[in-house]
Amino acid sequence: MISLKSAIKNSKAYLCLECGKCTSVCPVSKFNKGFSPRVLVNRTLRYSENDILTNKNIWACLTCAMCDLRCPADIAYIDLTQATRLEAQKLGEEAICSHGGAAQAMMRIMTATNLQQKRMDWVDNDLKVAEKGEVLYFVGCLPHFDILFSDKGVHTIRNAKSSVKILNYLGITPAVMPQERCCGHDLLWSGDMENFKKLAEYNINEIKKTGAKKVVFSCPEGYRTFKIDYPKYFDVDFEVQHITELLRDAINEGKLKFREIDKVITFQDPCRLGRHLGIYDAPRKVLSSIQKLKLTEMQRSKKRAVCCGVSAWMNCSFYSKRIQMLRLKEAKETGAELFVLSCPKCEIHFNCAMKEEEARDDIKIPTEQLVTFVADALT
Amino acid sequence: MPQDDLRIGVFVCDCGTNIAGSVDTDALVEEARKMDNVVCSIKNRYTCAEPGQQEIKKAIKEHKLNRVVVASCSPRMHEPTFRGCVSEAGLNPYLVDMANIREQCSWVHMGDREAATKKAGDTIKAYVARARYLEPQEEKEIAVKQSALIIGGGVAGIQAALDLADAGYKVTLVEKEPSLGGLMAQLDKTYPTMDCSI
Amino acid sequence: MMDVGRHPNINLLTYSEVESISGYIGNFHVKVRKKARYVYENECTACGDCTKVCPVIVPDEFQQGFSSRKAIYIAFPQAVPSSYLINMDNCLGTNPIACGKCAEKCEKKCIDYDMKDESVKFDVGVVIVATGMDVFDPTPLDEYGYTKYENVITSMEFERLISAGGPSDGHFIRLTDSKRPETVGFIQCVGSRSEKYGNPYCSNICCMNTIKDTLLLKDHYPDIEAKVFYIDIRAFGKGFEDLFRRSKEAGITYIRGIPGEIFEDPKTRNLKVMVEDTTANKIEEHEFDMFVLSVGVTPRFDMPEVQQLLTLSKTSDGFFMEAHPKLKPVDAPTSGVFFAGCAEAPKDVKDSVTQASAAAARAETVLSAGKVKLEAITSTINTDLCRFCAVCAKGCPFNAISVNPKKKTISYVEALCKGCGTCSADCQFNAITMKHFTDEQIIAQIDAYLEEDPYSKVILFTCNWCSYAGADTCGLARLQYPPNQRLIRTMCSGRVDEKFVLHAFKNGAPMVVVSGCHYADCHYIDANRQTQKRVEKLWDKFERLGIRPERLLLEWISAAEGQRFAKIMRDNEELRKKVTKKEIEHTIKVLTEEEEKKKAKKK
Amino acid sequence: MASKKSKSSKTTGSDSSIQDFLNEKGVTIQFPEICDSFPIQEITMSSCRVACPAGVNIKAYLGAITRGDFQRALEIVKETNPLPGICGRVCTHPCESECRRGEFEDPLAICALKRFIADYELKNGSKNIEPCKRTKKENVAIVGSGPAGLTSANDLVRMGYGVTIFEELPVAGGMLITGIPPYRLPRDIIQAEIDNIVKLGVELKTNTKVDNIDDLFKQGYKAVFLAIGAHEGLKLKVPGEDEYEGIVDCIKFLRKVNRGERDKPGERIIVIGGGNSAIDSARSALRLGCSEVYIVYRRSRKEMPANEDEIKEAEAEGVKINYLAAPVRIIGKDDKVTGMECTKMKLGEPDQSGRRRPIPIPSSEFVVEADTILSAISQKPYISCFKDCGIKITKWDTFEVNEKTLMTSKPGVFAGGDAVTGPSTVIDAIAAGHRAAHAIDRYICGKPLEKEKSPEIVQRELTPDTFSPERATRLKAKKIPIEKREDSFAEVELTLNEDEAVREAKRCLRCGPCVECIHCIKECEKRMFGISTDKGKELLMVHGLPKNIKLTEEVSAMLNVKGKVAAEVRIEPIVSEVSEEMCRGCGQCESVCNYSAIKVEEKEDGLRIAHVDAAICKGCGTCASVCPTGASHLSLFKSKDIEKELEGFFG
Amino acid sequence: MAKNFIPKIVAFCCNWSTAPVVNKAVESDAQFPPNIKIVKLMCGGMVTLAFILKAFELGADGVFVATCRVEDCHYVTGARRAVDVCDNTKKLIDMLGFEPGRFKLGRFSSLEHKVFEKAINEFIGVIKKMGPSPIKVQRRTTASTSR
Repeated sequence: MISLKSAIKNSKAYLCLECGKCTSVCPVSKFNKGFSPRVLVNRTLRYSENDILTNKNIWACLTCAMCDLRCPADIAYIDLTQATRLEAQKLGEEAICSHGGAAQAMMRIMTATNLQQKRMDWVDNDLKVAEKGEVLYFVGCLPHFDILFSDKGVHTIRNAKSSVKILNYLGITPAVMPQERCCGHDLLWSGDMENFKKLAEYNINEIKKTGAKKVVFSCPEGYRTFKIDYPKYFDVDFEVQHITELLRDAINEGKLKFREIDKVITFQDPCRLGRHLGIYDAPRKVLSSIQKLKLTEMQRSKKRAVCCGVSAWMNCSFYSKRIQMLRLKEAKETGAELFVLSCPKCEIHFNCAMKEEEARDDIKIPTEQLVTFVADALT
Repeated sequence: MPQDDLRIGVFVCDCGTNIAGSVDTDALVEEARKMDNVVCSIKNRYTCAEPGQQEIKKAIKEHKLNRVVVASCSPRMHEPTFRGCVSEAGLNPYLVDMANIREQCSWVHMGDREAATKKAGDTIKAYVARARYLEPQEEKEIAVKQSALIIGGGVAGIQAALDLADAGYKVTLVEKEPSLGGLMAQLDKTYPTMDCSI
Repeated sequence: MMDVGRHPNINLLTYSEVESISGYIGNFHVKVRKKARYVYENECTACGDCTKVCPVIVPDEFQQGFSSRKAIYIAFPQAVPSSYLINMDNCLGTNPIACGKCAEKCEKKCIDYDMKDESVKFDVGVVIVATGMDVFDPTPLDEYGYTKYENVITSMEFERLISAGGPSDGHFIRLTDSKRPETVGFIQCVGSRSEKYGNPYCSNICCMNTIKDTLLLKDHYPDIEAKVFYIDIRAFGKGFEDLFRRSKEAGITYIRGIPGEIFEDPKTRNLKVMVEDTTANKIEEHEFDMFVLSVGVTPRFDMPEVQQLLTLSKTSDGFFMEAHPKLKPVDAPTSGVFFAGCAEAPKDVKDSVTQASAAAARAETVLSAGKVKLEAITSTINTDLCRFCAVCAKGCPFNAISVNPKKKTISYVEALCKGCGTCSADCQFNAITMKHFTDEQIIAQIDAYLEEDPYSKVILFTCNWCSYAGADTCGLARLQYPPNQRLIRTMCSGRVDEKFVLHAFKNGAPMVVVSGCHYADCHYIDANRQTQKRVEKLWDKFERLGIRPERLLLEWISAAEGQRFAKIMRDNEELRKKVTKKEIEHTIKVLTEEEEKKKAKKK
Repeated sequence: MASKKSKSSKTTGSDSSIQDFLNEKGVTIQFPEICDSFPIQEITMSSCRVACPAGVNIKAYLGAITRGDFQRALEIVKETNPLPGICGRVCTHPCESECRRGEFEDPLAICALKRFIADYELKNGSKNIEPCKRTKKENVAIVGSGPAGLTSANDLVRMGYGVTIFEELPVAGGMLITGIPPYRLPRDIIQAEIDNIVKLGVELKTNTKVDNIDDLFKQGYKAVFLAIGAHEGLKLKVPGEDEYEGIVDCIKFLRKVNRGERDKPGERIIVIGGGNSAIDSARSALRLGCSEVYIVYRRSRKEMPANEDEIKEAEAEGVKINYLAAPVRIIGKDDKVTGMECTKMKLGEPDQSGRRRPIPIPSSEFVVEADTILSAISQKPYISCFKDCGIKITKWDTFEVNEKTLMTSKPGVFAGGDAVTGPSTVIDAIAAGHRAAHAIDRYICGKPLEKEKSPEIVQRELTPDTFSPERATRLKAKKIPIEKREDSFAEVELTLNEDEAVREAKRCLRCGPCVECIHCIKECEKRMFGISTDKGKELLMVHGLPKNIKLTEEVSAMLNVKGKVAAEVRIEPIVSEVSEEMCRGCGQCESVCNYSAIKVEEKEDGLRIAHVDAAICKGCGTCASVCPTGASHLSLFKSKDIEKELEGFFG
Repeated sequence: MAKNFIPKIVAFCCNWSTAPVVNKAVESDAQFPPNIKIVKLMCGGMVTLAFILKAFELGADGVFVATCRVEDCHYVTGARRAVDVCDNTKKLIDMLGFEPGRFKLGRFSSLEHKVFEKAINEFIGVIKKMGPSPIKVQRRTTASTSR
């Protein structure tokens, strides 16, 4: 398979020194002693393609990029993982999908172009959205997750509402697409290139129709996918921006006014926004501009932040739980009253873990999404 | 423009069988003889050996050669030899050139004598053509100041300075820091002897 | 060190910097700025009275900042020259004299606040560059928390902490509580062998340095526990393996695996790491009182200045490039300049000394000869034809040519010329002639080759040092290839003028190959980059003219790559066979027309 | 799919057909819960079972004994051997010589265990035995009530035939009664077992001699099984044999003794022969008060066909055995035997039976004095009356039969046991009974008579899988002391007690495949079974109760996929399973389980993980449906399987 | 198209009541509609959102979930759970753009094979009117390669 070879070349996996730094910082390896990114890289290099492609551990990686960060040889491990999964999928290998694969099935259903979705119910009367416009708000899977995870106490659709509220506050009436599709992030990372491409192509065409020049995201995964993955395969002729970046710019221009909030909070850097895209300061800038709000950092923050334990609805496991517990403890230890998150999946995963361990106080901390928090703070 | 009274001598080398084994050297000699300005074409068993060199010297005198082309091995090997040889015969050393018909011909086309001979012939022709434009060159000489500058006063600078100074040369050692010693002075002990660094 | 200070033949200029060097081998003109010490070097007796009264306290650089010194100080007790100096940046100032306590105290009255920097000029025949190296600063590697966690130190700091002359009088202590640590961890390859942080190369000395450090620890405190985290232990020198064995015998644990991150326990200030023992595929947790980062070495920060002074070049690792890595490892590409010590590559003390002696010996060969012969293969410039475009000057790897286009002057120092011929190839006006490899000579060769049956021949330009040698290597190994190649030797591939290539094509060559050294191997520093540019330009031109660019090949072949040479020859014979006669005729036509157009334009 | 079944395929679903089918397809069954056996590698039976001529499922009943389920053990034995009490005493137990434990220490006391369970039944009273349902109108006549006859009667009556046994003597049992002395085989045991068979509905006509087979057919019997045994002693064929009195056929002797006559035959007795009859005769003679008993046997002890134990017992009781000696001439005086001249023998090359052929040593004659000579060299059936019925007779005066089907040259007439083979063992006779019954059934139903070939022992090596490192000595049954045996015909060997039996049964290495009991299918009412291939990958299977399991269609549907003809198939219960690696201990499964079969338990690190109690789980699969990670899944209903099913549908 | 349209239906059936019902229906009546995939589950409580979505993803024109009557559930609460799951599913497939009638939950006892047959036929009738699933058309060309 040429593509695995080229993936080795592109990721520079052949430079591996076998120092094991990747494994020692890997959150999965910390709990799952059988998982070692180093071993996987070297199996990729040394043994037959079949050996690596049928290895179950290629699905266990969270692609949180902690290893990428620490690798002295600068190997793009997560890129290699992505490529490996794409190849493995061709052999019929698959990850163990969480929730029985419901999320993946949903995404694949969305590849059908002639679906007439009804996903705009959340747009309340006091929110202004348009069909066309210069700025487009990409909602992502929020309405679907809202149905799937309401029982966890996570109402993801509030993110969409808050995002639009913020945009309206700034005088922007964003375009929202009623036939928007999933960005394909999860399919891409679980090795389904074909359906990913279908979704991507559909979305890009739809966005073109709206005439948008800028697409705003509240979801870090969608943002990463549009920013890094789409351009690899398609021409993307619009600007993409995460809402925290937009907020930061607005704050710098003095356009946002917040009420005082006397609270101590801590903030989770999602892998996609943080290590994948290097955005650490924008959300902090936004939070720090709310008066009296005190942001305490966790022991590991910014580029050292620990992942929420699951990615792409795959391989949620014994180990995911332990990673989540670890992170929640760290958040709790800061003494913060509120755990501010900026990825809907982080919220789902952390709340899931808290709900499961209801008896334990050492991990219990209320969570809120950055956008909803900020939207509430607007005056 | 090449000078008018060109007298070129071509010396084809058999190199034992190294060249003659896969190249028809007799034919080469004949071919070379027919080239313009070539006044003598001679074959030797080993041109680089003393008899071969004598042959060249003799031919230079006899035929009043003013250019010499040796068709033998790589100039990387014997150019200095033949430069010495022709200068002993009173010719400027830059008036000799070498056509490589061994490393780049006989040895690499061992199965095709005809093609190898053709290539060798071409090579001689090219180098004869080149020889027409060879000019005598003078190598310039410059006096050397009997002193040295050493930049850096670490362990290497110190050692080099002492060596040169002991040999009797004047040395200036320039060190940026207030003291000699460099990095090494900061080390406690050094391996492999585990002794004091200063 | 003392010997240097005393030696009658050595003029020692400390606290000084070379400002400029001009000239060439045998005749370098040097200008040195001697910075003011504010203390008369030769009169100071190093009694130390001045220091006692100095009110300014600053961190001591020599002790890695672990202790302090005054504004007037001596670098370290054994310093040469044994003289104090004032660091004016620290000193409270002289105008108006705010302090002046030291001058009052100095009995010999050798302190002079008005001292000025001095400029010294002299000529030398040779230059030895022994500028040394720097130590990698691990602060950017946030995973190790250097500077964040006090108990994480570098190997240089370790040296001071264990040294009897160090800030702790030789007591190895933890910085947070001044207690003697019971467990010490060492992390190897900090700043070395990394594409991301520090440098990609192996720093050569750190493995042995750590082994030495562990032995020092065990010597001082036999009960101390130390673990070394490594990727490879490179103990290749004489006696090194023995030392490594001794270290293991002394009970040091060597773990193959590098910790990803260091965490500090805020209470105990102990340091915890996770590490994958890669030999056992096990993830382990370790806790230490102290961590030593075995930092790598880097080229000295001020290398660019020296590089400019002497027109030197650097290899990709940032150290100075030698004339030839194997055959002339001590010589710089600039004649009369030699390397000693870590300026050329990371080295330990022994290798530095060895190279220093070698450099001295190399220098002596120049000095003792008394005169140098310059190779006759150099360029000559016909100033009448020169249009002062300065293309040649930009291309010259040795700065032998300088042009002032405004003033319309060109100056050329033949002694600096090494004879690569790039200038000649660059010159559009035939103003520069490369002696012994003139345009006429090369064109004559092309003509001779293509006189008969040109369609079957491939013209091959090979540089003397790599590709021609590669062809020889191929012959030595009797590797066979098709007999259709016709070789033309130039000193450097940079000599290959565009017009040579065009000439060959115009005369019916189906293919032309230009080959030279690999980038880093170029005998003339970087002249082959010019080759690349020229070939690329030709490709563009061919594209424009409808000639298949594939017919012009550019290949980098080193002297050792005989096998590769043969393969390339076989491959390009395949390519040649695909070039049709019609195609060649078309090329000839197009090129002839093009040339005529040009001529017409000129007129 | 399921809706497109062909009606023609087998739907009987009876145990044997399932097993037959599975065997045919190379499919084996594992049921870990009940028999904790090894995964099945090949289709083999354990070596003991293969060795047993009757094919008793030894491992299965040993397994039942270890669980203390003696009733079940008895049932297993009786499936193939209707005479466990008898066999438990007098069987030559070839099974024990094949026992794999015997390869490194003493083999299991299989025979003693069989006796134990039979005696257990006697002691605790057998279950009420109901007569078998008569399902077939045909009647079968069996001539002779020895083990062969009884076995075939037992089998046939269970098949639903009417069966009549004709016995010449007043008591049933044949050679069991007449040949084997009561100290080895108490009469009440024989009676009890015969009674059990009779209770099944067999008609037993004693004191009825059958002379004419055609009469039987006329009476309406559809088939006849001649199991008349071999009751006529062979002649010694040495000079003097007919001259003197005191030369007795041991069969006659034993019959008399076993009938209860206690006349001493003489003082010094010579028994000629090395079989069990010889030993029995010798030991009986001792018990009758004979002062000296010699056995003369022409080969060495190694070749002696009698049971090793019997020989030992005989020697212990005082029987003297002359090996490598053969009679040459009977010596007598006044018409009375006074002794016998013998010649010494040496062993030559092995003969057809594998025993080394004895060769006389010239001029080595010697004389043994005796007043009675018991000849126990061999017997043949009384066959004269059948000679004119159109049945072919061999030159050894036995019935000529088809080896596989046991049918004689006369259609509908079968023969087996000693009457065919010459004197042999009880267990061989039982085996012949089975074969005959099987053949008769097929004969009456009009099916071809051939029977499958008997399985061969495939695995003979001790593999690590089957080797139990714990050594355990074989338990020896207690015996009555030697001094009490004189003049007593009471049984010598005593039964094992329950603890001993369990302990001994536990020595079984459980080699070979599973117990093949299919107990799982029969017993399990709570759960259903599915069959899956090794890793559950190539799905097959059956969701339904065992009775409508319709194994054949489903399995064959599966087996015909992609040339997978000999797939390994297991029967597994449908229960939930939790993958420890995947479980995050969320507890959702616990909250939905109506049976508390799944519980979340705390691990060392304080976090939790779900655990299924397979014994409680009913396999509803609700836990799997709520599991967010996919850790919990229902065996045979994994999401992946269902997805595959769907994908298959949409093609 | 519409006239020849035979809908592809997936029916998730509980093993205890509806699977025997199906069996009986199949055996008793040759008229049982073709193109129905009966997926046997041990209990209605085993039905998940994922199975249903998967069926739609693969191109099902309709999905039918058949369980016991709530009070008859062999496993006490399975049938009731199925109701909850199906409620959630309805919301989601509605959002995804499937007509509500494409998904149906039915409850049967083990004797009601006639009722079941009727229900299924009615369901098929509804779907026939609706036409093929919106994703079916393009699925046909791509499904085989995507998985």
